[in-house]
Amino acid sequence: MPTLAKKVDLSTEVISNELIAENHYLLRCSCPEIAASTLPGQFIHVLISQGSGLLLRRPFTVYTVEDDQITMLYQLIGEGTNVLSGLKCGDSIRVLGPLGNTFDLSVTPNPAIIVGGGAGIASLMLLATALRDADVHTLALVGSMNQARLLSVKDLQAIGVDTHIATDDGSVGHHGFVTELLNHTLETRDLQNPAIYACGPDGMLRAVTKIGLDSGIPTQLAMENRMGCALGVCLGCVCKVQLPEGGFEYQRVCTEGPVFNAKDIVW
Amino acid sequence: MPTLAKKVDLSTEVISNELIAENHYLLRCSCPEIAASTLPGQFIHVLISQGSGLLLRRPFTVYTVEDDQITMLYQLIGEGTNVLSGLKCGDSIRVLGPLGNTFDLSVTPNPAIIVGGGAGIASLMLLATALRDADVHTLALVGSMNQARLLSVKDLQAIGVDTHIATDDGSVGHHGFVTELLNHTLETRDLQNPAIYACGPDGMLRAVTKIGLDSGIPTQLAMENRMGCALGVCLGCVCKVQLPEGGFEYQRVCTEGPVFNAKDIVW
Amino acid sequence: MTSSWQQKPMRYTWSEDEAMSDTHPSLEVTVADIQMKNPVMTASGTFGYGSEYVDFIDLNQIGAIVVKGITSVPWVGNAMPRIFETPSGMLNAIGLQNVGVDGFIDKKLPYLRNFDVPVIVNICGEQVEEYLEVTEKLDAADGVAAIELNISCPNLHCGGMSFGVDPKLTDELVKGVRKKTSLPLLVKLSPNITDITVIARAAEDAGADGLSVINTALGMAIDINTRRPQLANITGGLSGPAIKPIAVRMVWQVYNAVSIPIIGMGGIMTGDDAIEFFIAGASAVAVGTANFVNPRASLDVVEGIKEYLEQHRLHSIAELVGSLEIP
Amino acid sequence: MTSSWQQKPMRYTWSEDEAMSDTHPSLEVTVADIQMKNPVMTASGTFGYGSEYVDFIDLNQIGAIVVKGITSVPWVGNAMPRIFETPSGMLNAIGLQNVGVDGFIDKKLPYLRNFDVPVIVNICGEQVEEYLEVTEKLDAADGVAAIELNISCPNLHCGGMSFGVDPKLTDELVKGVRKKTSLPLLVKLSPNITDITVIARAAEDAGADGLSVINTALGMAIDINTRRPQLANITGGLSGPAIKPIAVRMVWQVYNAVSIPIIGMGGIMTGDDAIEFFIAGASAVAVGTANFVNPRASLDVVEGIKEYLEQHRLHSIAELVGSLEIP
Ligand SMILES: Cc1cc2nc3c(=O)[nH]c(=O)nc-3n(C[C@H](O)[C@H](O)[C@H](O)COP(=O)(O)OP(=O)(O)OC[C@H]3O[C@@H](n4cnc5c(N)ncnc54)[C@H](O)[C@@H]3O)c2cc1C
Ligand SMILES: Cc1cc2nc3c(=O)[nH]c(=O)nc-3n(C[C@H](O)[C@H](O)[C@H](O)COP(=O)(O)OP(=O)(O)OC[C@H]3O[C@@H](n4cnc5c(N)ncnc54)[C@H](O)[C@@H]3O)c2cc1C
Ligand SMILES: Cc1cc2nc3c(=O)[nH]c(=O)nc-3n(C[C@H](O)[C@H](O)[C@H](O)COP(=O)(O)O)c2cc1C
Ligand SMILES: Cc1cc2nc3c(=O)[nH]c(=O)nc-3n(C[C@H](O)[C@H](O)[C@H](O)COP(=O)(O)O)c2cc1C
Ligand code: FES
Ligand code: FES
Repeated sequence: MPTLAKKVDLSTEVISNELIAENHYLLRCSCPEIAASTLPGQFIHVLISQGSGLLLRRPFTVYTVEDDQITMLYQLIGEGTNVLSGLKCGDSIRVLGPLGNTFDLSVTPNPAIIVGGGAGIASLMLLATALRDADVHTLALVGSMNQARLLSVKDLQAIGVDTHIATDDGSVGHHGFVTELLNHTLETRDLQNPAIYACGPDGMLRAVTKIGLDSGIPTQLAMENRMGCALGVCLGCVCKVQLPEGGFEYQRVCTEGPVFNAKDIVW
Repeated sequence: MPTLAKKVDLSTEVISNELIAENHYLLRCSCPEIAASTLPGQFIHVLISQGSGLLLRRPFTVYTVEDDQITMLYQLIGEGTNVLSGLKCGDSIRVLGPLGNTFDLSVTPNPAIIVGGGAGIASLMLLATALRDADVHTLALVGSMNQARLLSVKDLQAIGVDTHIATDDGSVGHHGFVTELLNHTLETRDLQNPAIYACGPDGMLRAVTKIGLDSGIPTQLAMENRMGCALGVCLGCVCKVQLPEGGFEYQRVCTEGPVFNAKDIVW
Repeated sequence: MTSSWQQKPMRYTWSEDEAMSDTHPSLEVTVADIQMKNPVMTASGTFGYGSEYVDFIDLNQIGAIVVKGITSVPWVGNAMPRIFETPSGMLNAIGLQNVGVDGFIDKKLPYLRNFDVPVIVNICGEQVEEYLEVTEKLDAADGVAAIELNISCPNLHCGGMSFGVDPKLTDELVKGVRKKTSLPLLVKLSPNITDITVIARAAEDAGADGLSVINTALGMAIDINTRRPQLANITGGLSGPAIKPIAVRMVWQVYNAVSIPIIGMGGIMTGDDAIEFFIAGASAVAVGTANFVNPRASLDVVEGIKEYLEQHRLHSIAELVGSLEIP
Repeated sequence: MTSSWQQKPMRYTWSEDEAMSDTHPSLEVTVADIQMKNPVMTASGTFGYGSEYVDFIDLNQIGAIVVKGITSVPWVGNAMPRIFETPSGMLNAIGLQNVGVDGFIDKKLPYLRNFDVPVIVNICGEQVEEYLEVTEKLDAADGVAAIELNISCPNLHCGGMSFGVDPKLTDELVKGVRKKTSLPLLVKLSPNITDITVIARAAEDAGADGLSVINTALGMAIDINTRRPQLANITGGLSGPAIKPIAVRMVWQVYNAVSIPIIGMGGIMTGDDAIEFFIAGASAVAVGTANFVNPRASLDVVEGIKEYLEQHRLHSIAELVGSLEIP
């Protein structure tokens, strides 16, 4: 596991903040320190508006890194992301990061199968880029509600990732769940040393976990949970993790995660 | 006393919001219903940012009315006016008004003496305009901390009001309090039927009251107090008013005021 | 918005009614024998005597109007300053400035009788006798739908809150008032207490028909430049969204402790907030501080509740009340 | 910022000291025998064991570090979800997940000994015996400056808060712990109580050296779509600016009731907030939820206090403590 960089908390200006798909925005800002050291799967904790009734920060994975800039791709969920979506170029935000662990790439997969549901794909883009850089053969399975909400397909294709689509309404790609695409891929292709990397809604992650466990394929999940500090102190963000010696403990998504081994998660 | 117009609460967009003197801004927005019916001294209750930790609205006098538009002239005081000062053209605010009573002009003064301290002059501008429209001879005495914070002098002169200045530091006009200017005016001029209309910090209003009472000149004050509803229900904004039959009661600045007869106020 | 209540012909049988309400949920509720077109009241002290809001809303569309606290004689109220804004909340120490029960009956009630909306009168006093006197007069007056006994005002030096934190005093007061009137009797509880269920049960046992939960939480703020309290009364009552989590918790606790209906309040700004209170156990809600921010708040809450019921295909508020699911 | 404490030569006489502090106010305080460079602590449960914040601040510059609540054996904590944001506040029901006293002494304390900052250990339990056991072990350990007795955790089913609302249990517990240690003993009070001064006096009489005021207020929130509580524990503790007015009020009440020092907390985000607590009667403050919003919050509060003292030409915190002026 790579050593993690020093965390910073800095005030920066929004460079752009655009609607890129129905209900989804891409925000770009300049954060040299964070851009320089973020590992795939790591996230930032964003203070959207100081002194407002919204007290806590909001966590988002770093979507891409370009020179001094980082982007985050986010879905409109509630008040926080709503306020965020109203920010314009020049507005300031505070960004804390890079936070959390990264994917375990100690055994080189072949192929790496990236499975993203909804905005979950945002947490896997830096991983896809890293895999491309390491010349790892990578497949991406991208699920979304419909064509209008489809995310990241062009970005993935642009870096040469073999990308497949599933939509709930069949408006593009496979009509059905992205996990069906995953099953189909595992059944129809001859895969040597596959590994799965997934992020998305809980239901999807549980299904992916089952597929991974049943087929014996190493599976890593980027987990989400409500966060207070994102620094490991409030113990608010935990998920239930099985211990090798039996029993379980609550581990912090912000510190021991967000990436967990699927076989360890107790749902 | 003119009958008061129906109150409205409407969402509108900021047309402009400019720094017009050190620490002071002029905000312009379109509010046809309010523009059509606001009387001198009346105010609006402004919801600055919905869903923020700032719960309550903020009261400001209508500074000028031009066709469908109204302006307000405000001083930076705390969080509310700070957020307000950051609003740009196109940002939305909610405006409730017109609120409160108006000045009593049932006896035509000659001259009308307007005394404004700091941002208090903002509450007297519509009055000055109404007096000009009624061909009432009007003097304005404008006090401020220094030249950089001087407000409204040009606006008053533009409508032909004979305007005199006092600054705390003597950077322009009389070096001292605006109440000294008032005393000076009363002592040196031969005034037939003068009346005083004042708005400003409490200390100034008390001094003006004393001058008015001592010299027997009818004096009206535009009062301020923290406001909850601005509609007369919370009883949060009261000031202490002497009753003709003896004793006192707490009257609402938002409803019985903001304009009170100086001789009735119990300080 | 006109409520579905006004449009519903009386001849409909239950099953037709059910079928219809798939698209038009009924907002009508009867709480503590108070019949309301919808479950949204205005909270005492935040809606004056109704007339102040007629430029903005049709009073007939509100579930019930709860008027400012009334005492036996007119009260002058506390000195200024009386209010102060805090994060997502406000402190108030009005000190129950009011026209007194006679003034209310003579000057305020006649206006309210013009409307087809239940008028609930919040009453307060320093002594049991004062409460009884006010109750007798209101009982005899025309146009009072119910009495809300304020045993929880944090801004009175004696009386007020002291009743609301002592089960014996609560018992004595509620029993006394109960004897003086056959009007529905609501008792308004204080959050400034270790165990609110003790007072809730005392009020229920003494004959209350419903409970209003909660009054304001006792708070304080200081001007750091003058080192003086921000309120002349030193302390005041905290209201607004800041206290909503405390209010929801207390409604839930009281719901599990009594069987009379609860009117939930504390920080309700939207229909969604109200829904939280219903699920926690409230049969109706009251909108308070929100009226200051948005004069249409009470009707916006009604509208929001209706939308929620439609979206979730619910037929009535009753299906929500106390429906908290504990996994 | 290095505090003036570090620069002040010891030979200065009082008058020289006074003259000097006109420009350099002293932030140094000694509260309940705990010597601190400044009056700003971190609130228990919001600063972990210190190490988590070293990327952002120099721990040596904090007044004191209060660590997460420790119990006799490791606790696994509550199920998820454990936190929820509310207007200007947050609810938490962590359930005291912690490594246990042995784990703390072995794994956490050695790291903290590297710093020149008082470490205060917050302890909790379900039975008096557990508190005693933890106290004995901490008393024997190296590097503990004081013990903070948490008798107010709202997230424990037995123990915890039940001590904090019963003066007899408080007396028994504090006396028991008092016998087991000569370390300064702080008792942390619950706001979920009718009269906080009763418990404050009980703790003082039983031998507490100081009081931490307040822990979180019991609250609740509901997901209106699933109709489930937003916290697995159903209720949780409300913290943040929303509760500041309640906290300031309680500090003021306790200040008027006891003569031991008070550590004020509840919603402190800035130096100005801290000043409010000093004026109300706190001798020191703790910064809690603010750490989550701004990892430098505790030092920003120190800086803000210093600026205020300078602006108001005050020489020390002592001049502020309990200086509320009632006109
Ligand atoms: C490590 C991590 C990485 C994430 N990366 C992304 C990303 O790249 N793109 C993206 O669209 N979303 C991402 N999320 C989810 C994102 O944080 C939430 O959608 C967002 O916080 C919602 O805030 P809100 O105020 O709009 O919603 P509200 O529902 O109003 O928020 C209420 C509270 O719940 C929390 N919350 C709500 N949904 C979630 C969630 N799914 N996960 C964590 N907290 C939540 C909020 O932070 C807030 O504290 C990530 C979450 C985590 C934990
Ligand atoms: C009828 C009326 C008319 C006014 N007209 C003007 C005007 O034309 N121009 C102008 O600059 N100011 C005017 N004021 C004062 C203005 O309302 C305050 O300066 C403003 O509310 C400060 O808000 P804040 O959030 O910046 O200050 P903060 O001090 O942070 O506000 C905290 C609370 O105190 C209240 N408050 C603070 N100062 C005052 C004050 N002087 N009067 C009333 N409430 C106050 C705020 O509304 C808020 O509720 C008027 C006030 C009243 C009552
Ligand atoms: C300015 C003000 C005045 C109030 N006056 C009364 C009152 O006279 N009687 C009473 O029982 N409650 C009174 N209350 C309490 C409210 O009715 C309500 O219980 C409380 O404010 C919580 O609801 P909210 O958060 O929606 O405002 C008052 C509240 C405010 C803000
Ligand atoms: C996530 C979280 C965990 C907490 N854990 C503890 C604890 O273990 N022991 C304790 O005494 N108080 C605990 N508290 C309470 C705080 O120490 C503090 O008293 C309270 O949060 C009020 O301060 P604040 O508003 O500044 O956060 C916790 C608070 C939070 C938010
Ligand atoms: S968010 Fe606080 S421990 Fe993870
Ligand atoms: S502000 Fe509410 S009565 Fe005047």
